[in-house]
Amino acid sequence: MLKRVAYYPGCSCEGMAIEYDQSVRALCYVLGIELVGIPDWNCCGSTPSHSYDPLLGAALAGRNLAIARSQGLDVVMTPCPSCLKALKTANQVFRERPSEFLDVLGMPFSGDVRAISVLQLLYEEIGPNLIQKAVKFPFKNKKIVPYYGCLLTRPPAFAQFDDPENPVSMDRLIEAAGAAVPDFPHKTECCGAALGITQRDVVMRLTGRILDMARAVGADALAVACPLCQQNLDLRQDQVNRALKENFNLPVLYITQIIGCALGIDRKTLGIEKLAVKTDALFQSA
Amino acid sequence: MDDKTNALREHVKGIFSNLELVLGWEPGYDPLHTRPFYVRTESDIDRLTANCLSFQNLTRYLAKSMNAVDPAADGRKIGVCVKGCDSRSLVALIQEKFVSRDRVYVIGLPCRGTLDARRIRALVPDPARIRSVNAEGDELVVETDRGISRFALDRAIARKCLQCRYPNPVIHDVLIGDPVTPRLKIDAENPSVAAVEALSLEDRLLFWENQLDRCIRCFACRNACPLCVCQNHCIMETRMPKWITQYRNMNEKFMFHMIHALHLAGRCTECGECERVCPVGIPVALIKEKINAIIYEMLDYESGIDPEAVPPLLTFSPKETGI
Amino acid sequence: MSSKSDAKQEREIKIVGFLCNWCSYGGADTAGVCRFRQPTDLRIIRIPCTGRIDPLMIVKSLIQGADGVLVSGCHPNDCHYAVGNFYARRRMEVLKRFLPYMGFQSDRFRYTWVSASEGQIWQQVVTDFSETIHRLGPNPGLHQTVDSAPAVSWF
Amino acid sequence: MRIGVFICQCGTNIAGTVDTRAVAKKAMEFPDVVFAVDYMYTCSEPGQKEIQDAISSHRLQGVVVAACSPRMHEPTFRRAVKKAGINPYMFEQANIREHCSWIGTDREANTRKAIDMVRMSVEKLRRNQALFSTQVAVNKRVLVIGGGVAGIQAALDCSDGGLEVVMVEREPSIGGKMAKLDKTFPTIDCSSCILGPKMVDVAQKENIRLYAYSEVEAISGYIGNFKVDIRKKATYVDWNACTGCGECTQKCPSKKAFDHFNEGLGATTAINIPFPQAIPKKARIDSDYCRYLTGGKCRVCEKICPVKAIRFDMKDEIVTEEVGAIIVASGYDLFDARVYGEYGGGRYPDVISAMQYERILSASGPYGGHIRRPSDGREPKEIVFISCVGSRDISVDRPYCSGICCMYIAKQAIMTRDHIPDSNCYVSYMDIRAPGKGYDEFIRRAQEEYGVKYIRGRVGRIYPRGDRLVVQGADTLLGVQVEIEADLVVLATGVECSAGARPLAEKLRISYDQHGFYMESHPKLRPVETNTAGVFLAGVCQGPKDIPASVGQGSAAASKVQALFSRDTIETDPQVAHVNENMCIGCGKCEQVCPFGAIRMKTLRDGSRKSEVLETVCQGCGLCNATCPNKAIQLRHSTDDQILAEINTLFD
Repeated sequence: MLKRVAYYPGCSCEGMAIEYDQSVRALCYVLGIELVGIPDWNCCGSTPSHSYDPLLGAALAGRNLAIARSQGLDVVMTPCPSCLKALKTANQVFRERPSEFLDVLGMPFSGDVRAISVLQLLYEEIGPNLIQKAVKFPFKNKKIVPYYGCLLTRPPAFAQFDDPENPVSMDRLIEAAGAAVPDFPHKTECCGAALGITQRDVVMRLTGRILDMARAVGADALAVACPLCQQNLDLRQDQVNRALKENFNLPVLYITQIIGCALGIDRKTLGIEKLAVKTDALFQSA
Repeated sequence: MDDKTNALREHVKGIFSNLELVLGWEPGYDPLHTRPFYVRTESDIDRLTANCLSFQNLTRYLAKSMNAVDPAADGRKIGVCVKGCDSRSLVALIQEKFVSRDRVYVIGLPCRGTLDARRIRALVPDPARIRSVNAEGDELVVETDRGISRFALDRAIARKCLQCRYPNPVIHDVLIGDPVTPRLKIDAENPSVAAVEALSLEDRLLFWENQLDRCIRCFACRNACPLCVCQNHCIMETRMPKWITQYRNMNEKFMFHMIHALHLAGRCTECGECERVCPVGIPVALIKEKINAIIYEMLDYESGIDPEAVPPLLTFSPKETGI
Repeated sequence: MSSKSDAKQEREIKIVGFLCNWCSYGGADTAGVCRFRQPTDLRIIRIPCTGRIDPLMIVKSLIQGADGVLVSGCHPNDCHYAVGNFYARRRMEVLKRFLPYMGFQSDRFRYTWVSASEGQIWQQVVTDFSETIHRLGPNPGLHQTVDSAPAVSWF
Repeated sequence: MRIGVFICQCGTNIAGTVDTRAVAKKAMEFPDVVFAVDYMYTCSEPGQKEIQDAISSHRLQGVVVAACSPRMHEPTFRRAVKKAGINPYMFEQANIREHCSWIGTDREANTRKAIDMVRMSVEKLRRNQALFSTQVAVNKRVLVIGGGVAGIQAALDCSDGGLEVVMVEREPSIGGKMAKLDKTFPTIDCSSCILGPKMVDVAQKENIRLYAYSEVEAISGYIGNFKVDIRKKATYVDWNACTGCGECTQKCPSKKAFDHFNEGLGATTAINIPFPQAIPKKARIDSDYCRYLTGGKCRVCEKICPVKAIRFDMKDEIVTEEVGAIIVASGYDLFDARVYGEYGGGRYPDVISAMQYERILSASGPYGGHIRRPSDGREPKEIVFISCVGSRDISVDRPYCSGICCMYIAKQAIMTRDHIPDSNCYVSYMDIRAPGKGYDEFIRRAQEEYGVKYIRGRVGRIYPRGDRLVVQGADTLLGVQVEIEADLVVLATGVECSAGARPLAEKLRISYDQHGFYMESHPKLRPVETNTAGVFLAGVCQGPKDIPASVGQGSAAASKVQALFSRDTIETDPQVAHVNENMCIGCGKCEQVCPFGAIRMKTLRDGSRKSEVLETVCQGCGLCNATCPNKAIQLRHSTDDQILAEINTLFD
């Protein structure tokens, strides 16, 4: 089992998704995993950089891997699927176009630093069994549905994690946290992503579908592992209600918050109160 | 008369009635040599000798010169004296079914190294004056008609002995003498091979050309090799197929040694006999030692250790990847 | 080549190819049928199976002056004779690692697996290997006499 | 030796980029060459005549033809020189077309290369020996592996030709996949009505010996003389005694056994007869479900059986059969749709495979031929068929087309509309592949006459809504997203190699492609032969195909066997290994590496050990030759001297 990983929070965990960052740190602390900060880390480049120049995008992300390597670490963990994609792309571009990549990067790069998501860390390195044993406050009689979004398992050859179309890693983790997991067909449907800024109606429709399905299968809450998904499902839930004339009231928690709660970490540390949709009902025992 | 020789004679006396004959050594024509000796009668036993001059690998005589395969011969076994290196040749012969384990009685002699006549000559320029040589601890005591001189043993023993990893016989029915600590670990890098590899590619070619240029194709190396089982049916001596011609040039000399080396790939047990007998001083064994290193690295295999193992180039594994 | 003297200096590169009849020889045929352009340096010897290859054939070629030796057979598990290429693989890999020790450029020898349908891959293999050999230049062969040689002392 | 060299221009195929005249001229300088000429089409009738004339007028003893690939025309030229009185192995072919003229445009370089290639051929030919085939007796019995429709056809054809047939079938009954089908396309023939009589024939033909519920354990030997060990798996019922009355199946208390024949829809008893038309119609105990075999108590069938055929102590048994040829018709498996997580196969009961649907449609199926949903037994009204599930998809390592799904979907849709006239059938497809006779018309009937709605595009997801299934996909012709609320979804699962295909291939020493389908000798010209002499292929084990093609191959393989058996002896390929006993030191390394067991050691009168080649077993790979340290064993026609001569001549 990994004991020590480099931690790359990415920009959203510094701001909008700070509760994700808080819960990841708290959970890893409790699970005994040392998160080593990457000194002077920089933006992974996100969508704009690779749209402008793929080499630049790769090099931006690659710089963080190179720094991690210089700290003697060979695994970088990031909570954000988009950052994860950027970090993995850096390694791929390095393999395909090494000399150009190194030119742009301008620092030593080994290509052997592995990037993993926090979900991967929890599922593959720690595993549901260990987590289940550590659970103190299981979510009894609650139904929580996992929502994976588009990036965590796809494209399969790139993600190399879980079943691309019917992932189960978060299902198993939620079960470990004591909640029931109903079959949730929309677990990998698109939430609309960044179109929330330019074409909000698309997000309203797509996010609405996901929420609708979650309600239909009787979920008390959704679990996510992506800041952008969380934003669309949680922060925009009010907007969705208005646009679709609905009255969804589904808390959307990060998987780290869910496991954190089950492990007995207090809700404030996990940043639960920062969520837009109130979670009180979820924590009342039925 | 040293203790080892005495112990050997005593042991052989005790068991000789059960043996058809014993392969050993006897003193040679000068104080620097012993020679192979077939103990056929009780009275021969007192001619047996075992010391730092017992360099011949006697297993070479086992395979072809006697019926060592058929265990039913007459119920009596063939005794054979082996040093650590010789024992590996014996195992290799058993692996290749040239010798039946049931047919041989293996007398193991742990060995601290055998002398290299060439190196002694470098120490004592006029060998005719030598009356005796003796290993005493870490020292070599040379008695000449001018007196006694002492040298560090390491200055006089063979190259193969200086990098010995198996001084103790890997199989034996009896062990005469105490086990010896190996000079190198089993997975240690071969220092001689490393020395050649330290040269540039161009220099390596020149080095080998310079060495092999001396070759007169006398076949001494082949004849001494216990695993050159073809002997007088050797590919080098036939022109059908014509792998090699009688032309005396570098191409043919190189080819000759490449054939010898590759025929021993995965089989050579590094007894060093080929190198010892070379009349022109070519480090012939050094070629094979590299192939052994490759096979050890690639397939984790050493010849002459496990009597049940199949030589690696006579088998395969479908799962191997990366090669 | 502009003049005769040039032609002599830049003598034609010759690469010996040992191709198994069932896969790679067929792959080379496929490449031909598809008119996949390839360098002309290769001289193919048709053998039944890479298992037929004695590494000494490769040594012989190199000593005789071949600028390159290319061995190609069926992909592992696809051997027409079931296992011939598994044996060949070990034997050739030992040789490949051994050649530089004797002072041969190991890049002059390559072994690969190409099936009868992989015309395009065959084209790539031939093109790439020919380029490698052209980069290395003609095989200088062995020196027939040695004036001075480096000494090696092991002990 | 007097050698003639013939340089083929192949029209302009060679002459376009090779100066054939110059090559011929140069060839005259090569040792032993007494005649050289270039010719327009050497392989043509007059071209062959030219060779034959030159052989007699120049008293040639060997011939080199520089032309196309020997893989193409070596047999042609060997025949031609043989007719003119030269041993066919005194012929060499230089491949100056595929390996030279076609791959470069530099005429000078090509010409130099062609000259080298001719020189190599001449040098090899100078070391050729006349070779002669030997004759071996043929055991005129044939083994058919697999009792599906391809194997049945092959067996019946062989049997009709008077051959003794041994058939081995893995399952308790023959019939294969076809026996499970309700109807066949494009004629909507009742599958069991057309297959049934053939199955009965297999059982009744006196010269067919059927081993059902058996597998091939080991194969040794060679063309004309194979020895086959067959494992008869324990059925726990003495089939000699069992009459197939079915009493036991009525009374068996273990009624939850997996029903393989019905693809797991419904259940069967632990002791069962797979289906009413089964051949042989014998009961078998499924040891996974039998109460006595799993729990030690019950033995009801033993008490009930009127002929006392139950044998709880039965063990697998190995029997040996000797045959002269083998037809492999080992069939295929269907793709496991659970691989596609987005379709929910295996999770949603109303997402089923097409084979399951076939059983639902069948009157002998679990629902008696009434179309019902597995979940609640309701008759579905909206039915979606999804094609290419496990076909033409690189992401699941199935890049090939299964070739049958387009057609069987159309058939199933037509059947559905027949059964339930007020139903709606949708087919989601990528392309429609209907190249057979009457096939495209059939698809059009489905669309036009039966109103099946064809939607071009992939389905992205299936999820339940209430008790129905939402099928979400794209219509790429209209460029819109499509959502259909369906009652039942049928996945047209593709074809993949049978799970046992690879191990069986290794026993047979035949090769298979990357997807596990067996390799034919030549994809165009030898489609039912393998590269192991005496082993033939039929049906889907060689590659996806439909029933008529499988039957065609079954007949083709049978005719190949009959042709082979039409002679009492067969000629062996003389290009085999040969031991020079004077050189052989008896080390046995050749015996150790031979993949075919074609070498054995013998002891001469003087006690020396020598190796010996069984020429009929030797396949001519040359592994022994490469292994032999002193080259005492030589592969004829590819000897060391011949190969060395080819190398040496390049660097003279």
